Amino acid sequence: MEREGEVFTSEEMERQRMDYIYMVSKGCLIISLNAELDHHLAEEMRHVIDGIIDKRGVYRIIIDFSKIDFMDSAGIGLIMGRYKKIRDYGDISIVGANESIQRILLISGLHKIVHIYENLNQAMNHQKGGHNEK
Amino acid sequence: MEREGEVFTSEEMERQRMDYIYMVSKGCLIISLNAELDHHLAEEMRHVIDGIIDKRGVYRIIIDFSKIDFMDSAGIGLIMGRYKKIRDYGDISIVGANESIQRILLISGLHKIVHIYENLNQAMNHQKGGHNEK
Amino acid sequence: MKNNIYDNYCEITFDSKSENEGFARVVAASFCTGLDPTLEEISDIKTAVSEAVTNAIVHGYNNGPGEISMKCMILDGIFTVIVHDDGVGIDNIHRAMEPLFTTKPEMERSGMGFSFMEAFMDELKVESAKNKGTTITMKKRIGAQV
Amino acid sequence: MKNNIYDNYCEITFDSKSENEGFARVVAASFCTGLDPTLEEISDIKTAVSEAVTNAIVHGYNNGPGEISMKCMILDGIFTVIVHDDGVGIDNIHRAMEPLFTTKPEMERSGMGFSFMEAFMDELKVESAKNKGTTITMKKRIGAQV
Ligand SMILES: Nc1ncnc2c1ncn2[C@@H]1O[C@H](COP(=O)(O)OP(=O)(O)O)[C@@H](O)[C@H]1O
Ligand SMILES: Nc1ncnc2c1ncn2[C@@H]1O[C@H](COP(=O)(O)OP(=O)(O)O)[C@@H](O)[C@H]1O
Repeated sequence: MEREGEVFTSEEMERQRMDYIYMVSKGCLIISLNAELDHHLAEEMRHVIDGIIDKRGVYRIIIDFSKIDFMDSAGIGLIMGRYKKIRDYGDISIVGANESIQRILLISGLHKIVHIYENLNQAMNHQKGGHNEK
Repeated sequence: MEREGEVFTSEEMERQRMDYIYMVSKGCLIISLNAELDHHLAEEMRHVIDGIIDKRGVYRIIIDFSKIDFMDSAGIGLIMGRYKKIRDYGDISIVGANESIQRILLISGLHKIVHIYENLNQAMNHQKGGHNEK
Repeated sequence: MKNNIYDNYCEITFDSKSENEGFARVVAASFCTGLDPTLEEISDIKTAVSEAVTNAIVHGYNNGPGEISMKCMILDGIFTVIVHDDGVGIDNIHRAMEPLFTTKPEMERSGMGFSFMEAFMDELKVESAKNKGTTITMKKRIGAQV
Repeated sequence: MKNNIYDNYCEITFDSKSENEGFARVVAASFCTGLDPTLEEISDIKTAVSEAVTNAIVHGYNNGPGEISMKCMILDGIFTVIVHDDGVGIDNIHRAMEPLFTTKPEMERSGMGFSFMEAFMDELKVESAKNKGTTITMKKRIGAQV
């Protein structure tokens, strides 16, 4: 049985705790980044994330950038890849992006396909709102 | 006339603001470090400090390490040099040293000749106490 | 190489491993601190260096073993960084530099690397030929707003 | 040099300038992050590297121009750093390594550099001869407490 807000603590996850943490709750995957999002981290994350999406029926992804201040084009690739995977039935939100990460989102055009919120609370509330409207 | 707690704002000081700030008040020189105390910074500081000691009749020096987490043997040299200069009539206090800086003070034996306080307040109070006792 | 020209100079070689991408960013950013860069300038440099070094690892050496060199220099407030690999090289530089062009879509490369290098630095030069390795030279004035 | 031996390897050369002392510390500390060092281990490495690089600048090149090289490598959890200068060299290594011995008291050198390198690293090797430059090799196991 799935507990709400369950945090994965398998060995694999413990090992990666330094770089990112994730949490799945009611079809929503929240990823909190602790390390700069570059090609090195993106490679590490994408298979893990795709596994979760498939196994747990995730249709909303929220990526929390509030603890990091760097992302390069590999981060764009990571987000685009997940977007292509779930766009037909879900969406992606980005929260806590600082100025330079926002600039990257803007230049890449990613701001047009993901939702951008100031913080996790706003993103969660908005998603609840979305649910109710349906 | 000297105002209490006067902060130097000459051009020279402005330029160095990033690395350290100092303040002279009633014969007490408080130096607040903002950059790692190595040979590079020590060289920059020592002539400035000695100039102040001579011109302003400083007999107590308090060095605040609370904003930095690194010092090497050049920092020991800097403190020793000032100690030799004022030991006959004054003293040196170190405040806010983290664990690794405390270790450096210990290994070098410097803890035996300088006063060590947790924070600036403690050092100031203690000095007032010392004054009253005299 | 002895430096008689630049205000400051460093040259570093490191293994072509993705864990060194962050290392290269730190080296370049930290080398610039003497110029008193703004947070934005540091971020620009980190992004550009990250793109160039990642390309050397992913494309130049195809994620296999290899050696990457990075030279950093400062002259009159201008920061120059040269990233070099001895990898497969670029066939058609003009096409490679087009926005969104990538030869590795299956690796989720976005094709934005060169666009970012151009956007965040003042100058970008790409020298490469098939099997001749690749050299990326980028320049940026630091503290230009003063 | 191609690295076929180490888990990770880097080699850096930089100008003999006191502003590069902090840079060298950052390079060494940042190179180690892959080993997941504790804050204390990072601090130890920064101190030891700072002492060796400062000595190259102050003693090796007498605060004049010159080039310093630093090699960092990681093998089986052991970090090795080699700092080299082509400066004046050390006449009497044994005496130089004595605690509190310094040839530059007028520059407020404390003579504690080698003592710190020994205290904070697991191994220290000094190779030098008059006018032959100096090579300092230091090793430290990272994550030993696990
Ligand atoms: N160092 C390199 N060695 C070989 N090919 C390269 C190198 N850098 C770039 N390329 C080629 O140029 C293309 C575009 O690069 P870039 O704009 O950075 O996008 P991306 O890295 O996302 O593919 C790459 O897909 C690759 O074919
Ligand atoms: N790289 C070097 N080149 C030449 N001489 C050196 C070098 N490193 C150390 N020495 C000599 O060894 C002495 C002791 O070094 P050290 O213990 O670091 O103390 P300090 O640097 O404070 O003098 C120095 O005073 C100097 O004479």
